[in-house]
Amino acid sequence: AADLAAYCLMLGDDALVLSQRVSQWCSNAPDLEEDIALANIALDLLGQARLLLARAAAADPSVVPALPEGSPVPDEDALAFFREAHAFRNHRLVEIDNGDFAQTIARVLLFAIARLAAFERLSSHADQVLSAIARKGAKELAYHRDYAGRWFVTLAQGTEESRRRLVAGMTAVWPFYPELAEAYDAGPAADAVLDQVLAVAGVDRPEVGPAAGLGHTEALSLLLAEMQVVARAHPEGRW
Amino acid sequence: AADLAAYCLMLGDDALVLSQRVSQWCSNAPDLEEDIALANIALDLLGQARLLLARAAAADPSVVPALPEGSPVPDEDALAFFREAHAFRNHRLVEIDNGDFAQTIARVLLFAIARLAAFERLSSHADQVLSAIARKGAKELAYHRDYAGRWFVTLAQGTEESRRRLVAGMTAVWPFYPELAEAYDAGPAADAVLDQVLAVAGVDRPEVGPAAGLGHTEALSLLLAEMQVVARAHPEGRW
Amino acid sequence: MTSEAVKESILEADFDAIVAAGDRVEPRDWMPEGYRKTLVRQIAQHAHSEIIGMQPEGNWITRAPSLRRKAILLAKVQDEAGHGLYLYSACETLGVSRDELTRLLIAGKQKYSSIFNYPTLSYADVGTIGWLVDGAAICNQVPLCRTSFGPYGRAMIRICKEESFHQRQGYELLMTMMRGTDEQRAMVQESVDRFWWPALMMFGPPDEESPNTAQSMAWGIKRNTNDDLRQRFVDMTVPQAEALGVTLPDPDLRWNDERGHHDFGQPDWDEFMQVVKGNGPCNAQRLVHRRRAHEDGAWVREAATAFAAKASA
Amino acid sequence: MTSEAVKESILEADFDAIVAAGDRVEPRDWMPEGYRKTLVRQIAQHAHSEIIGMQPEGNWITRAPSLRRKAILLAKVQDEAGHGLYLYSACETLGVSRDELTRLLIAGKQKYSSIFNYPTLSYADVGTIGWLVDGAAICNQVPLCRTSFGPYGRAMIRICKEESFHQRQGYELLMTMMRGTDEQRAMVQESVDRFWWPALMMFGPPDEESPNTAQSMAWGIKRNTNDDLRQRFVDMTVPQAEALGVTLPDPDLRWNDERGHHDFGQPDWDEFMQVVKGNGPCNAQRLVHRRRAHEDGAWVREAATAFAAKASA
Repeated sequence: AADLAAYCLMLGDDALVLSQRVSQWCSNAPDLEEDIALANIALDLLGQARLLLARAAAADPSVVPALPEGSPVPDEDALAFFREAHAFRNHRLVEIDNGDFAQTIARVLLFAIARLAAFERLSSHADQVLSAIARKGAKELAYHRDYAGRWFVTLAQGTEESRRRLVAGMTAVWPFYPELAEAYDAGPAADAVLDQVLAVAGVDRPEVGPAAGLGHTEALSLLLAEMQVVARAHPEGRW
Repeated sequence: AADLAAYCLMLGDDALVLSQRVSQWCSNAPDLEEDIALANIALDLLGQARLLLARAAAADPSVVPALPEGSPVPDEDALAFFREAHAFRNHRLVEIDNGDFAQTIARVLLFAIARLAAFERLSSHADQVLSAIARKGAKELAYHRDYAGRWFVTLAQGTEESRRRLVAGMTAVWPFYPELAEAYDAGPAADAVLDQVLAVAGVDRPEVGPAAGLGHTEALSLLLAEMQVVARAHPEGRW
Repeated sequence: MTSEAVKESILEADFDAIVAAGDRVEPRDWMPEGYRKTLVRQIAQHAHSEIIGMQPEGNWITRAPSLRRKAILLAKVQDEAGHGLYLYSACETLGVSRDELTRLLIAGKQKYSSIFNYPTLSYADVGTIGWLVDGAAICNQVPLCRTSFGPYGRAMIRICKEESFHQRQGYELLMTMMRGTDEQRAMVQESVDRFWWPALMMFGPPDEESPNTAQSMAWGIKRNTNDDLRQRFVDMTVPQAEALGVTLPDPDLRWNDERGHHDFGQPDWDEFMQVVKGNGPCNAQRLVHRRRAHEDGAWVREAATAFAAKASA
Repeated sequence: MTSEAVKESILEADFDAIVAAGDRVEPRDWMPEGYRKTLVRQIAQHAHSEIIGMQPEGNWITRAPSLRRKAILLAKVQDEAGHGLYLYSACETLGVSRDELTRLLIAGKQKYSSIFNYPTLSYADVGTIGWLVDGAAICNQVPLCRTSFGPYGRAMIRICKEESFHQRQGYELLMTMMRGTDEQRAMVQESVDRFWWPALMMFGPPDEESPNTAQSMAWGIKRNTNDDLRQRFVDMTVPQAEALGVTLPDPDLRWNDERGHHDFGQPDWDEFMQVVKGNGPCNAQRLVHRRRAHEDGAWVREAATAFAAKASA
């Protein structure tokens, strides 16, 4: 049960943190259609995060931070808003800054590809709750992958500037992909999907190695400072 | 005593918030010399803030937020880190985003001019503590005014782009100047100084009216979320 | 009369008949130039309001205090983008492109609702905007579902449905907060204090100072006067405030048995004029944000255009 | 021998004599080209380290948990900018401008200390960087106060004085936190766990893999080997860790009575090479930050130049 909780926490934190990043595009996207599409992705990931954090809390209540006696804060919120950065189990790929639209697209693409591989496998997981989350999530992730893949190709083949930015954005997120792919056990299927997108786009894999180290970047604690501020100011609040 | 406390709080909050903004330039300035100069200004303002917040707390202990029994947090920190945005008494001019270097220069110039007028008057205030703070601060503010004034003229007369940016930056901060000048009772002396800088720079007063409303902008609560996060996570911490 | 003028007068009679019958004018129908211009201005202003309106609420998405509220708020702001999209499309049927309208917005040459030039300062504002601002918008917009121009009327039907959903969500957030801690109740009251008067201003100046109302009503673009709608809003809102347990910040607010309506005080119309003129607390901030987002996205739009051109070549 | 070669050999003999006597070489003195190049590389790397080093600590200025600590941290990061300034000036006496060095830095063509490619993840890191990182830097730098090149040696004297002040401040922050809450003590330990090995790496690879050491020592640019300095640092730090009450994360660390020194384990030199090659946790972030700040400031520097030209015209 502790293993299941840790695994759900990892999957949930990845979704929560990337949802927070993608939601920062709200009212900032290049066009209204993109504003709406990015909000959809953020909403899907937020939905996955809520289910996964709740599953983690149910599987192992000891993962939930202690709150004042009688606090009305549900488990999903205790986990999201009352843990410090070092207790978050997400990967570095999802927490670094958005960068420009190209970098966001590259990140969403890599994330969706690796996570979809994991969710397809988890669709037959022994835990009924997790497998149901995975089946629902897989459909969402396929949409995210297709959306990001279309833009990946569009930017690669659009203008000189868009291609330059796409390559730069891909190079910026690439060092953080291997640890995610490994944690998700994304395997050769994910590699094949990625290679296909890269081939259509006419873009090579970046020539940068995986980022050394583990844990978090400096970006996470700043992201959490903003995300958690209202909840923490009112530990006994009802919302 | 309550009046004195409220006044010191207003002066202290202005210094604290502007110090926070100016310190955001650290490692981001256009050149090393500017990095150092802006850090100096931030340090001076931080020093003023600490003295003024301590004076406010001494004059009227009821302004200090309650902390857990036996908390080692000194009054200046209780005031800086444990008040919500709506309890801050600073003006809107100091809290809005930095913008570019030109906008920062315009804001520091306006702030230093108005505050120097106030501090020169307060140098003979009946409260010995406040008058000492004002005498010390006046020297610092004269330096800030001169520094910002020199850059104001340099940017106005430098290149087409620097002039365009300077005028845009001045226009962005100008609507928030009247409420500060009024609170500081800056008077015609401050106006004369400002007109002199504008004349040397060859720049007109912006043709935008004062911003309606009172209180705060959306920027303050975000600034505080970051500023207060560590202190609030450890209400009984020693630093 | 020239034959051109004869033709025009016949067309105008047809148009008047359609409007008088309460039927819809469609994009391909003939319409007077003044009608078209007024519509473009009104629909564009409405579309811009949806887009600029994303900012004050969007300001709290990253700080929503529960995951459930974050999802609700994100979906709501997304709906506003969708409303903007329908309304820009309605405007495009009148021959003005979204690009052109965006250019006019960021150049400060077209307006948006002044309410969005007030800042959001606490999470309670998310609830208050839903309750009061969306509430006022609905009062303004429900009659527009019967407006004479077809695409606008149909867009309004869809928008009003979603807006009233948003209004209920906003009210429910405030209701939940009022059942929370003392600090939360204080947050709600403080928020209502700030938004009450600006919400009343959303109906526009008093009728005697609203010179275009008569023509717009004759054309079926507008269906009620500003003061009528304002009264309707106050009468609707007072019992909701009581149920919530907040005080509306108007000492003159009381039931008038004789009129069968609430009497209430006047907003500060000088402040209103200042905000309309561009001197509100956030006018500059809102336009800078919109302009930056639009300019930052230019290379993406150009890439999409270039890619589409290559694909179709 | 040509007369040119004769002249050169006399100059070289003079230079060798100055270095051998422990005297200073000054910018106008003749010096071998290899000496000049090595110095430029070393001083530039040191200057860049000061500038890049502003980022990991600067990251916490806006979040310092007390106003006193905010002032201390801001002043410290400001000092680092000052150190960068002296060192770039020392480099300029060798004929390379600050602009050129900055260009090489942001193009990734000159190095800075790898320690700054590790992230700062809590406020305790501010203390740990002061204690361990500045501590290691001092061990490296104190001998450089006697380095053969005058401007570099004099800059180092001033810098070392300030660095040891920073080290004391860092240690004092950790000491204060250790007297605080359990969470604070855990923060300190977690921070020391992360920075211990990277701090040991600051002395460079083991002597047998450091091919340039011998020449640099002959030239008086370097005064001690990497392993000597590392040993000195460990011996100095162990009792400080005990006084603080933290555990250093090395199971092999123990006093060796025979050697009169501590034995200790080896850092992960593979990781070291990865970080040097550019694949550390923050290499890309640090360069992107520096490049952005430099490019964002270009218009300001151009304005200052244009203004100065007009003023002197």
